[in-house]
This record gives sequence, C-alpha cells and structure tokens, in this order.
Amino acid sequence: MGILEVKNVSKSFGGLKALRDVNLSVAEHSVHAIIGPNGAGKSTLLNVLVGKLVPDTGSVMFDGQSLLGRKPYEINQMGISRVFQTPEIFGDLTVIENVMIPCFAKRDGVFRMHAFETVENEAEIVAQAEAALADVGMLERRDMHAAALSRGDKRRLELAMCLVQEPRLLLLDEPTAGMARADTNRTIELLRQIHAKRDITMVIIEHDMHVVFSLAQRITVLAQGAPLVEDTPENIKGHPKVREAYLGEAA
Amino acid sequence: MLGLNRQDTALLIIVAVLTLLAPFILNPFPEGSGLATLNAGYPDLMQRFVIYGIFAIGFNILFGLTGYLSFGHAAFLGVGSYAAVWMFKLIGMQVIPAVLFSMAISAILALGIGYVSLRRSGIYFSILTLAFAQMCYNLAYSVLGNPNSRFNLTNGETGLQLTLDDPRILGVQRTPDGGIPVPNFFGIEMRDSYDLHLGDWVFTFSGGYYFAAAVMLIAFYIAIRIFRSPFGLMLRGVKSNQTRLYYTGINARPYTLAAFVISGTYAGLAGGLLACMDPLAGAERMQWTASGEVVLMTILGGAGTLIGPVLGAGFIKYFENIFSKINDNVLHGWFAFLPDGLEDFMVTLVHPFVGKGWHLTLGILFMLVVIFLPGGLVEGGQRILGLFRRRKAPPPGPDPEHHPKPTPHVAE
Amino acid sequence: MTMIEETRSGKFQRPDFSRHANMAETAPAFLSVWDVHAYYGESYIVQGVSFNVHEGEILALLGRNGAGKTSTLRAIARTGSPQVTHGEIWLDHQPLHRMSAHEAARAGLQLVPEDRRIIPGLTVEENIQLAQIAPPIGWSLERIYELFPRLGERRKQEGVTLSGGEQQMLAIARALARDIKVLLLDEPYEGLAPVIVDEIERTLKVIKEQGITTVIVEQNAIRALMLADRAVILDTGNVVFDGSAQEVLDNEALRAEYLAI
Amino acid sequence: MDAIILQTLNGLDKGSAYALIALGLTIIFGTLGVVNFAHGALFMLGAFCAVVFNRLLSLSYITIDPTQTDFLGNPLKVETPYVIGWFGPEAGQAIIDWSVPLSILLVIPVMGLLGLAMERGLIRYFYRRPHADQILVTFGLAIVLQEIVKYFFGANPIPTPAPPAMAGGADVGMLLGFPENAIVYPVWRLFYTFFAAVVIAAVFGFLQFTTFGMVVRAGMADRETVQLLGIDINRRFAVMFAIAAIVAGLAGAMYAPINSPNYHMGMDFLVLSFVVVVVGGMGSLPGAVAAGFLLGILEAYASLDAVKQILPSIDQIIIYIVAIVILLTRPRGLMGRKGVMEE
Amino acid sequence: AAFTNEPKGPNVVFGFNVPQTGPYAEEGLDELRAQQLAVEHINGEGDGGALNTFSSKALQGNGLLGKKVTYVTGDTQTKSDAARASAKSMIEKDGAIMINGGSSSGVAVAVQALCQEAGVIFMAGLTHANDTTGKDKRRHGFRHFFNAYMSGAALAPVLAKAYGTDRRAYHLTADYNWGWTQEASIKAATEALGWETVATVRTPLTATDFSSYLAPVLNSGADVLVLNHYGGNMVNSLTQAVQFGMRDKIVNGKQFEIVVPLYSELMAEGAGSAVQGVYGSMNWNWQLSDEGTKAFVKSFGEKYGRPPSNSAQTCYAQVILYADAVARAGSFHPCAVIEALEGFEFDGLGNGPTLYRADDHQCFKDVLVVKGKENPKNQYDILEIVEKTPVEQVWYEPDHPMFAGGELGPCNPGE
Ligand SMILES: Nc1ncnc2c1ncn2[C@@H]1O[C@H](COP(=O)(O)OP(=O)(O)OP(=O)(O)O)[C@@H](O)[C@H]1O
Ligand SMILES: Nc1ncnc2c1ncn2[C@@H]1O[C@H](COP(=O)(O)OP(=O)(O)OP(=O)(O)O)[C@@H](O)[C@H]1O
Ligand SMILES: CC(C)C[C@H](N)C(=O)O
Ligand SMILES: [Mg+2]
Ligand SMILES: [Mg+2]
Repeated sequence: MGILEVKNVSKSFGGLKALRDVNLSVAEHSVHAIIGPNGAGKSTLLNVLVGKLVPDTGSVMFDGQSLLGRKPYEINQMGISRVFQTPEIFGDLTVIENVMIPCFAKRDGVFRMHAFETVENEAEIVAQAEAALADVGMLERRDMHAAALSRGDKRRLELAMCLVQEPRLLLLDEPTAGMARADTNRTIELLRQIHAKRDITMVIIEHDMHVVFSLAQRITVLAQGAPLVEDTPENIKGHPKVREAYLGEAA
Repeated sequence: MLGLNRQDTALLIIVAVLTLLAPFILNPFPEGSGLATLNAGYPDLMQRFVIYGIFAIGFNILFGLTGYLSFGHAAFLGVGSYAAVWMFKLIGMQVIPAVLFSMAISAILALGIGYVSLRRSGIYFSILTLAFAQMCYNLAYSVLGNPNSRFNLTNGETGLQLTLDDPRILGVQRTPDGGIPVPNFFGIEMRDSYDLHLGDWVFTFSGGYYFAAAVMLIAFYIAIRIFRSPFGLMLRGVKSNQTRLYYTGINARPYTLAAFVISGTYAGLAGGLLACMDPLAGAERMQWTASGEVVLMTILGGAGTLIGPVLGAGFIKYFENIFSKINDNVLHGWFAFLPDGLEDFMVTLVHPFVGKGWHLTLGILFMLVVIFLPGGLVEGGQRILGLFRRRKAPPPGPDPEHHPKPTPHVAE
Repeated sequence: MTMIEETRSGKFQRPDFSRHANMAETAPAFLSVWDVHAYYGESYIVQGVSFNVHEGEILALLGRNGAGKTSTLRAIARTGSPQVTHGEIWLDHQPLHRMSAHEAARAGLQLVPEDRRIIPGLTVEENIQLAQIAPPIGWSLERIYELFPRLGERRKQEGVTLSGGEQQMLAIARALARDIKVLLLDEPYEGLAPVIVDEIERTLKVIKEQGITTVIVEQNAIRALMLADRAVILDTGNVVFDGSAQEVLDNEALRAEYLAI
Repeated sequence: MDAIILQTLNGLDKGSAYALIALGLTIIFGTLGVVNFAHGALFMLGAFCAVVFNRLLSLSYITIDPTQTDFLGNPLKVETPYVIGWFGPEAGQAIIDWSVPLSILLVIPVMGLLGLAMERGLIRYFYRRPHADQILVTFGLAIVLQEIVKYFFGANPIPTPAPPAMAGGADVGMLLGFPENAIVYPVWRLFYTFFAAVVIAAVFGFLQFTTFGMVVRAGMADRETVQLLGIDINRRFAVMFAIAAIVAGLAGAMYAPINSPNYHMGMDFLVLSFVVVVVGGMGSLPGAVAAGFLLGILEAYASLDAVKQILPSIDQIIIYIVAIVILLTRPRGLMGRKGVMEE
Repeated sequence: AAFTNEPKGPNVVFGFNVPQTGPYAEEGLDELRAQQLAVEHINGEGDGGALNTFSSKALQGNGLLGKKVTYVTGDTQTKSDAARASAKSMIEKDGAIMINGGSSSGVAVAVQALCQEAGVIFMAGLTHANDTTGKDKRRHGFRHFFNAYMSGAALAPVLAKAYGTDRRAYHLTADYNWGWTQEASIKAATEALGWETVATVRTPLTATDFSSYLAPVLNSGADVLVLNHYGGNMVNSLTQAVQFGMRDKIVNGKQFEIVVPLYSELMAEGAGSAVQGVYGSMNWNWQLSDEGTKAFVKSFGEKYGRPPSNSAQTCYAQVILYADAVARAGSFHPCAVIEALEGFEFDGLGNGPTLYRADDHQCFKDVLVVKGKENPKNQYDILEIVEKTPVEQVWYEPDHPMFAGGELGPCNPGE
C-alpha cells in the first residue's frame, strides 16, 4: 500500500477523455515522476489530487483517507502541497509575505481569527519563512513585490511556499521549467536534501529528463490519459515505446 | 506603543492630535470675515467628518484588504441608525447601549447578507450586495414604514423620530420643561457645546464631537491592528490570489466573511453615532447613493491605505456642506475688493461651481484626483512629502542621457 | 503617413553602426539593436544593449534568470513595458523604435512571449485567426494544422484549457500565421515533451530555410547553441558576449561564468 | 386577461429600454471591462439631443404683438420659429412635430463623436486601472455632464412630445379580438419596442458577423498580445465605445416622449442597468438583452393588482429578488462568460 | 446668551434651506428667489413689494430691530438627512436665527423637529402633508402653506359639480407621508359627496415610468383617476395617463377624468398640454387680483422676469411674517416671536385675510381651485382659477382625527 493510491480514475472534458482508468500507487517516502507527452493528462491528474477537479469515476486515497469530495484547503491541511505549472503566487504581496501565509496555514489550520496580533511579532513564523527563502536562494529578494520577480524566481518562490509547509506529499508540476541550468541543478539538490532529511513523498512532473532521472525512484509514463508503463528510471530510459512516444533523441 | 510599530504609532498620534485640535484647525478664518464661509469647525460637520470617517475606515477593511467591492454598505449604516433610535425610544437617552445595539444589529445583518453574497466574487458580489441593500431600503421605506401598520419599524420616508410619549423605560420621558430629552454620555449631552472666543475667532467645542472622535480613534486603532495582523495578511492574500490561498490550506470564506461582518459593524457603529448626534433615522441613508458615497470616499482617499478613507470622507462632506452654501452674496463679499465690473465678472465665473453647482465642482475634483493621483489623496500627500525630501537630498542621478522617466500613472 | 511609409519613402536613414564597438561584423545587419536602455518604473533593467542579427540567421540570446532577456525581447517588440528611454532598433531599414507594438508587428516582427499569452475566451482556431486579421498574413490554417495536428484536433476548444505544451504550440502557430521577417522566441521549449522539442527544432530549421530571421531565448542553452549561428549573452542587463555560437560551446570558462554550465 | 396583455406590452416596452441601455453598457462594461458609471449620463445626453434638436428646429424670431399682454401687463413678445417662416406654417409645424424621430440625425454624429472623445480623452487611460478608479472617474464625469445639462436646461423635466401621428393610443385590443377601446396602448411606446429591436439586431449583426467583436473581446482579455499580432486595438476600442455611446444616445432620444427628459434621468436608470447587465452575465450581449426583457416583463407582471395583493410592494423589489435568485443559482448570470470581471 | 444665536453684531442671519439639487431643484430655486426678495424688502431695498400692502405696519423697510438682515443658503437635496445637516450648519456655524424653506413634507417635519431642539424658529416652505401641523407639529414650527385636508375640502365640491356625485375614483399615490395624507384627505372628502373609491395604489417616489400602474386603471371600472403626485412624478404620471388615451375614454357612460389635487405652476409647465382641463388646488396663484398679490408679482416679475410660483409666494410670506413678528415682539427671543405669531391675523400678503392658528401653527385662508387652461395665451398662462373656496369651508378643529396626536411642546430658547 502506497501513501497515495489512485484507482480507476477517469475524467472527461466534454468528448475528450483526459484521464482513462488511471491507476497509480506512490510509495511512502519515495520520489515518483510522471512523464508523458503534452496533453497526456498529467496536470489533470494533479488537479484531481488537490481537489481542483472531481473525477468522473474512481477513487483517490491518501494515507488511507479518501481525497474525493474534499475542498482544496482540506486536502492541503492533510499534508499535500502543490507547485503549479504556471506559478500561482500572491503578486501584490512581498516575497516574505508570500511565504508567511503558508506558514500560518500550517500552524493555524484553515481559519483562525487572529485580528489583533501583529505579523512582525510572529518571530517563529518569520524565521521559518526566511529559512525557506534561504533554501531556494531568494532571501535577498525578501521585500520585493512578488509580481516583479522574473519567471524563474516566481517558480522558486512557489517552491518555497510549498516547502515551508513541510508537506507529507509534495506535488511538483514542472518545478524547473524556465529555470537556468545552474538553478535547476540547485533545485534538484535542494529537493534531494529535503527528501533525505524529511519524511516526505514527492510526485514530480517534468519534461526535463535530467531532472527526472536525477530524482525519481519510480516513473510512470502517461499517454493519452492512461498509464503506458511504470518502472524504474533505468528501465524507462531503455523502453522502446517510451523512446518513441516521448523521449525522442533526448534520452 | 499599544502594540504598534513606530510608524503606525506616529500615524495614530498625528490623527489623535488632529482630531483633538479639529475645532481650531477647521476654523482658520475669523468670524465675520468673507472667508468665514469656508470654516468647517462647527459641531455638526465635525461630527460628520469623524462618523463618516468611521464608516469609510470600516468599508476599507473589506474593500481595501480583500478587494471585495460592496455596493450595499449603506444598509448597515441605516440599520445602525434605526437600532439606536429605537434604543432611545425604548430604553433611554444614554448613548452607550444605543451604539452597542447598533453594532450588534448591523453585525447580525452583515453576517446574513455576507454569508449569501460571498458565494460570488467580483462584480457579481457587488450586485448581490447592492440588491440586498436595495431590498433593505425598500423594506425600510415602504413595507416596514407604514405608520398605519403594526410593524411600523422605520416610519417610512419621514424617518424614525423621538416623540414625547416614547416609553424610555430607563430614562425620562420628557425633560422638566416638557421637551424631548437629548442623547447623552453619562450626563454629557451630545448637543452640549462651549464657545471659545479668541479675538475675532470663535472655536466651538462640542460634547458630541469629542465623543464621536474618541470612538473614531478607537476604531482607527483597531483598523491599524487589523491591517498589521495575520488576519489582515490573509485578507490581502484573498485580494491578490484567492485560488492560491485555497491550495495553501486556507479557507478564504471565513476570512472574507469576518471582514464583511467587521466592516458592517463599523458601518452600524457609524449609523448609531449619527443617530446619537441627531436622533432621527431616515430611509434614504440606506439608498444605493449612500452606499456609493462611501465607495467614493474610500477610493478618493486611497483604498487600502489607513488614513485615506478618513481623508476621503472629510473631503466629500466638506464639499457637501460648505460649497453648497456659498451663494452669490458670499461671492460678492469675496470679490468686493475688485472694481465693480471685474467683481461681477468673477462672481459670474465662480457662480456655476458653488452653491447649487457644488456637485459640478465635486465631479471635476473626482476626475482630477483619480487622473492625477491614482493612489487617491494619500498619494497626493506622499508626493508633497516626497518633494520636500527630494529637495533635501537630491539622489545621485544616473547618466543624464539615460535618465529614467517615472512610469506614467496612466496606462496608454 | 505611418512610420513604415515614411521609412520606405527614404525619409529615415539607418544610423551608422560602425562606430559602435560591439559591431564587429561587416555584413549589413537585418535587425539592429543599438544601445537600448529600458526601465520598469524606477528599476533600470536593460542597460544599454546592442547587437545585430543578420538576415536568415538564428541568434541565441542567453543569460541567467533575471538577466534581462525577456525584457530585451519585449523592448524590441515595442510592448511599452519595460519602457525604452534610449536607443534605436532597426528592422530592415525601418525604425522600430519609433513604432508602436502593432506597427512593429506589421513591419514583420513577431514575439512569442514566454508565458504564451493564449487569449482567454477564444477557441484555438480563433486564437490563430486573430493573427490573420492585420496584414501581412502568413501560413494558412491548413498548413499550421499540418505542422501541429494536435491543434487541429483541438480547434474548437478554448485556448487556455489546452495543456501547457499544446499552448506553446499554439503560440508558435500564431506567429507562423503572420508573414514575418523576424521571429522572437522567448523560451519556446519550456514545458514541452522532448519529442515535441525535437519537432519544434525541426520547424525552426524549416523556418530558417525560408529566410526568416530568428532570435531565440532559451534556458536549455546547449540545445539553443547547437541550433543557433550566433549567440549573445546578457548579464544584469548588459551584453557580455557577442559572437558565434560555436565559440560559446567551446569556451567553457565563458559558459561557467555567465551560464553556469 | 386584458390586464395581462397590457402588462406584457408594458413589460416589452420597459424591457426595450432596459435592453437598449444594458446593450450599450455591456459593450463598455462587459467587453471593454470599464465600469462606466457615466453610461446613464450618455442615455440622458441622448434624450437631450432630442430636446436640443427640437429647440433648434423651433429657433424663433421675436415680434411684438401690441394686442396681447404678458403677465406683467406689458405688450407680448411673440416668437415664430424660423422653419415656419421658411416652409410655411404647415410644413414648418410638421417638421417641428417630427423633431424627435428626426433627431436621430443629430444623435448619431453627436453621440458618436462624444463617445470617441470620451474614450480617447479619458477612458483609455483607465483600461488597466482598477475598477474602483474607473468608478470614481466615470462617476465624476457623470456628475459633470449632469450638472452641465442642468445648468443649461434647468432641473425640471422638459416635455418633448412625439409626433402627433404617433402621440395617441393604438387600439391593440381590436387586433386581438377584444371589443373596441378595451386595450389601448400608446403608439410611441409600441414604436419604441420596434425601434429597440432594430437597434439590437443591427448591433448584433455588426458584432457577431464580423471579426470586430472577437478582436475587441480578445483585446480586452489581453491587449498587449493582440497588439503584438499587428492589430491597432486602440482604434477598435474607440470605435466600440462610440457604438455604445450611440446606442445609449438613441435609447435616450427615443425615450424622450415617454419620459420627459431631465438631468438626472440617467442616474435613475444607471443602477438598474448594471443589475440587468450582471444578471444577463458579464460579457454576453444576448444575455444583457434577454435579462433586460426578462426583468422588464417580470416587473410589469409584479405590478398586477392580483400579485400585489398577495405580496405588497413586490413590484419595487422584484428586480432585486430576481437578481439575487439568478446570481445564486447561476454563478455567472444568465449567459455570462467565465472569467469576465470575476477577479 | 439668553437664547440660541442671539444676534450680537449689526446683522441678523436668516437661513434659507431649499432643494438646490435633485428633482425639486427648480421649485427650490424659485423659493430662493422669493426669499432673497423678501430680505431686500425688509432691508428697504427694491420697491418694498407686499410690505406696502401688508396689514401689519411694524416693518419699516429699515432692517429688523436696527439690524440688517443677511442670509445664508443651503441645499436640502430633498433628503431629510441632508436637510437637517444643512439646517444644523446654518444654526451652528452661521448663527441663523430662523430657518425657512423646504420642498417636501418629510424634510419639513425633520427640520422642524431640529429647530425645536436647537431653539430657533422654523418657517416651513412648501409642505402640504397634514402631519406637519398635525401629529408632527412643533412649537417652533409654522406653516403658511395650506394642507391636504384643505385641498380635499375645497376640491371635492367643485369636482362633484363638474363631474357629478356618482363617480368611481382610482388613486395613484406617491408612497410617502405626504402622499398618504393627501390620499386620505381626498378620499374622505370625495366619498362624503357620494364618490366611490375603487382602489388606492402606492407608487414609489422614485418612479418615472407609470405605465404599469396606469394599465390596471382602465380595467378597474374607475372613471376618475386621482394623481396624488407632485414634481417629476406628477409630470410623468399625468402625461403618460394622457398618452394611454385616458382622457378620451368613456367609462360607465361617462367621460373619464383626471384630477391632480395639488398643483404647482412649475409642474404644470412641465406637463405641457396634458394639464388642460385638469382640476387641482393651490395655496395661491399669481393671477389673483388682490393688492398683496399684485404688489408681490410686480416686484418679483420685474426682478426675475417671470411670475412667482406658489411655493415662492409662501416662502416670501413666511420671511415677511417672521420679520414682522420680531418687529412686533420687539425681540428676537424665540418665545416672544412664537407668541407674536400665534393667533396672528393679517392681510395684504396675497390671497386675502389669514389667521395663524395658535393651536397648531397652521395658517387659514381661502383655497384656490384651479384648472389647466384650454387655450393658454402665453407661456405662463397655464392655469385658471375656477373657484376661491372660502376659508370657512376648509376649516377644521385642531383635534380633527387627521391631525390628532402630537403636541406642540414647550418653547425652547436653547443655550
Ligand atoms: N478544462 C478543460 N477543458 C477541456 N479540455 C481540457 C481542460 N483541461 C485540460 N484539458 C485537455 O485535457 C488534456 C490533458 O491536459 P493536461 O493539462 O492534463 O496535460 P499535461 O499532461 O499536463 O500536458 P503538459 O505536459 O503539456 O502540461 C489536454 O488535451 C487538454 O487540452
Ligand atoms: N514588471 C516588472 N516590474 C519590475 N521589475 C521587473 C518586471 N518584470 C521583470 N522585472 C525584473 O527585471 C529583471 C529582468 O527580468 P527578465 O524577465 O527580463 O529576465 P529574464 O532574463 O527573462 O529571466 P528568466 O530567465 O527568469 O525569464 C528581473 O530582475 C526582474 O525582477
Ligand atoms: C412632493 C413635495 C415636493 C411637495 C409636497 N407638497 C409635500 O408636502 O411633500
Ligand atoms: Mg501540464
Ligand atoms: Mg524571461
């Protein structure tokens, strides 16, 4: 039994079957990659996991509890955080404030009426947020307006926002897209460390095979809404069907 | 101090000093001089400044922080007024229970309206609040206001008034000389005032004003705390990216609802205070125009800033009360020093903008402010401060050829 | 008279670039960027960038995150943000720096922006049709769908609901739908499956064969350099290298310093 | 039965006004994304175009008639319109009588130019500003326009009659087999409904069967990208705005005989037309028109005596109740598009 | 000071609080003109107007108790809140000792209560509801204008004579205090003469299109439509009723008729030809031939180039009456002024001998029944006076049920 169990999940948009009978089991404390051609349904699957979409059929269990019918914030409170394919951040807030919000969510739950405390006095929260920014190398941008960040920096900020929650399951939708190679490597290193240090499971979607092969312990290949194969990175690399449908000459 | 950082403490102190000294500041012109018309230091207007200030501060907690634009806040103001007048009629003329009751009733109403309206966002939310408020207005105006019905809660268009035969079970029904008693704060009547004559100047200190001002300072202080609190941060998160908030484990709805109720309570408080200063509650203070007014006040002053709404409220109330009173008589007084022909010319020139034309001036000023000061009056203030600062220490400019142009504030 | 007409009538002359240090090439430049400075509000982002692109070549514009690549492309495309305060941009004898964004587009320039900018509320097909309203018009719908069959299948779907990679295809398709002289690509491979990247790379070669000039910004620098003829490297808003792509591939020190690879 | 028919006609008539105003408003508000609080003022200006046109036609020269006296006992000044002087009493009078329908000649150019001027001179700087700023500036503009009209035309409603041929009632009942004079409905109101239908059809035709509408919608969603595709979006925005202004102006001018124009008639319609647009669904032209007619007709039915006896005062709040119900059951109004003005 | 705003300097300040914006602005402006004229006359400028014909000779045309009268103006916006704010500022800021004006009963009642509390005199302008001097009366408030009851009492007999006693009436009523009392008054008066009331329907004050209220009238079997409307409401409902062909209808074998119980020249002007032949009542009309009227119309007409409306006349009279009371009392003290006004009988300000009744501060004088003129001779010749109903016929006792409840309360000098 993995920590995340997806069983027979299907999802259609009108006539388009974006997911067909997807089964996926993610072992606890592993890094599991999902790869596949564009439009294969990878992001759709993540959307189902975080409660953005309701699947037509099937079940999704996290740590023995069903995720279906739960609101996104409840799912997050169960310990699932997500990095989006196009960065979702609080553009009007400063970088540090962006990271403090998830800290509060982690500490206080879905709602707490602390209208008479002062943000700056929450030393513990500030410290956590700064540490997370330092992790992704963004501490010097602490007080910048998040909207003014370059795209790569927005990615890193969003990663920090997820990491600071110390989730049990981290869902990463192309976390290094648009990042400079050096930063990609740094991110790989960071994810690796976090994975080693904490009891964390990661599901990662990437088109950058360098990232996938450096991190993943298992890989599921999704094509046209259904899993094609699931195997170890070594075997996937050599899999002829995958090479043809997805990897091309790159691998 | 009081859990505020230095900057906020300074702001609070400045506001406190300004409100305390308002009777002096607002009466800069000597009595009897031509410009005395421009004085605003009389109790009624000063009271209005602070009360509408409270209204706008509260509105800004919702709009400025969460971005939810309510077009129905006047409903809470009106309900607050009715609640207070009913307390005066039934219980007695002490203002404290009246104000508390106003806040309670409007909070309950805000909870109901907010709960339903917050199911939608953007313009859909605005229209829902507008629709609810208009329904409240219509209820107050006709359904619950028919003097011949048993449910005459509001007395219709005439407005809910005190009468000599109200019960006032904890107070007196009528004063010794047979009149209706006056709202008071432990004996200090809201209508009490004291005139200080200094040379040609007259300064009026009014009990009602200082009571309302004290309440406003408390309201302002609470607003600062809310702005600086984690709660405030969440609200700004709602404005910036509500979706992200949901995926971060936070349910935005209770936060927005709380903000809605708080701002509705502020409105109720303002309504209650209005009734304390002048115990009559009319339905028209619930109409959409009244809701629109607080929106304008907030934007004009600077939405999302602490002091902006108060400035906006003062600005609009000043025009409504002072400019509408400048008539040709006064104008002739102003321009009397000019030769006759020129005097008449100046009067004719200014005439369309004052008196019955005060709306015109206000409209033009709305446009000028929003065109040239996108951040509202607060931005105007900042620019003036900026000018002073810059004059002190000019920053080392870059290569003059590549001098940065400030971003145009109007987008092309 | 519009800018374009004025230029054609010979009223405007190209500046003489020879006095500029970086302009080593002798061949006439097709797209010339000369000493461009640009700001976002008070922040000085593009700090005097100059480079030339020759007709029909592919230029890789490289640099770290935040180096100012996107800002440079946006300055060339005349988007208005960042605000260009100084400098000249010439495209085939036309002064782009005096044009507005739509005039520049009509002059034959096309930017494929980094966040794709698929227009919400419009279907895939409408997104492409939109590119064919203003002259000059390029590839036909059929030809585009031939290159990207996926788009053909999805033509009635709302553009923004496409998967990330499909959106990237649509963005490129939109550029091809116009008759362009210069294509500015901002991270075209981002989010694309490796096979599709290969596909697009092939397309870019096809485009090149047709004589279209391309400027490509890409984080996958090696890939971009293998495709490109020349490379320009930016760092904190300044050009730090201008030379052949091969040179960058060969010069490890350079790559380490500015590209960290 | 005849009451229901009459109220249906009333509903259609009122609905036409709502639909026309909402149509213009939704072009500006739903398509260009500008919360235009001055739209009511455009409607009002349209009505005053009719007034001005009437006054222009009635421009008179003054002669003194010693046989009559004015209220102070002085000899009376008699005014004769120039057109009567030129075309003779009959033709001249006919021209004056038909001034309202003829005022279209004035409304279209005036309102079109006004719309262009407004967009170029003011609104275009506000496309990218927050809605709040748009509200403030357009509200300011509305006040200014209103006050200017008040300054020149006074605060009282100005009677602006329909041409005599269309001023009376038409016996609609007879057509439906009712006895004579059972259902009489003012001809001009019937004409108004017809006129509204024509204008609506014209606008729809223009926006649906040309790419113009699509381009403007796209430009609204992402103006930069549209410009990068070589389209001069500013010009199209301006044209769109001018169309909206013309529609509002026509709605106002033709409304003049129904409700004597006064300077605040725009404000009276403003809030309701916002409700109509939103109930119809942001960004949807058919939605705005449908909602306009729906609310108009429901409002008319709510004023049926039978209904009011059960629910007193329902006629005054029906629109708001319907708005609440629709917005709570259909998140984006009747036909709203996703993402428009939801942020 | 002994009382609120006791004048200390060389001037005494009057406050003119009229609607300068909003739907009644035109009415308010006419009032303002009249008020300014009155001040001129009191100060001895101009031709003295009706002071020359006024029965009391206490005013000499040399100011008031040795002081020059000045005035401040304010905008009520026809909203109680705004009106009270404006009045308060006149009292608190400008030291006004008397407030005059208002163009709606709601405003009048609200401002009257305020003046009572503040200790200044309120000389009501245009207010026609029974409540102003009925259940909402105040010691400090005085009304020269007539009221809805009087309209009913004067109008009903004329209607009965013109249209017969067997009529079925349908009322459309502006949904607020004034509308209700007028509806009740007209209903009572016409029913007493044998008419039947088919229905009374309330229309919102903000309504501009009355078509959906007019449609049911035709099927109700009514043959008379009573429009308890005023201002913009009246202009619209009347013209629309005419458009619906109501004037041409025959119902129950009788010609369908429309009645507008409270007329105003300005509104009649707005309704244009629709008023022709329509009956209504007025407090005063410039076409009256008494000396007071002639003097006032002449002085007003020469200054402003148009005849005064009846609201202008009432405001003019109220300013003169206040000043006169001060002069007779020899003091600005409100209690003295009240005493001088209570029970005061006078003539020469227009429309004959008048009594300011002490019990409720209502003026009693003749009431005019007017009719829209069929062939107007000039722009201002819109209404013709049909009858001058003698005061006896419109008289009522202070405890009349329509006016009962409420008390004047004490005199309040303030301070
Ligand atoms: N809301 C929607 N409506 C209609 N179709 C949709 C919607 N969302 C996704 N799709 C379609 O479903 C398919 C799967 O999309 P998804 O975003 O999951 O792909 P993906 O595997 O993440 O691809 P990529 O790697 O390009 O991001 C795509 O073809 C897309 O067009
Ligand atoms: N709208 C903006 N306002 C202010 N600063 C901005 C804005 N957009 C970008 N910047 C800043 O300009 C600098 C250059 O940004 P730009 O997007 O051009 O970089 P880039 O080279 O394209 O980086 P990336 O590889 O991350 O896309 C960055 O430091 C960024 O923070
Ligand atoms: C309708 C109002 C302006 C006037 C009316 N006479 C009243 O007393 O209220
Ligand atoms: Mg995806
Ligand atoms: Mg970039």
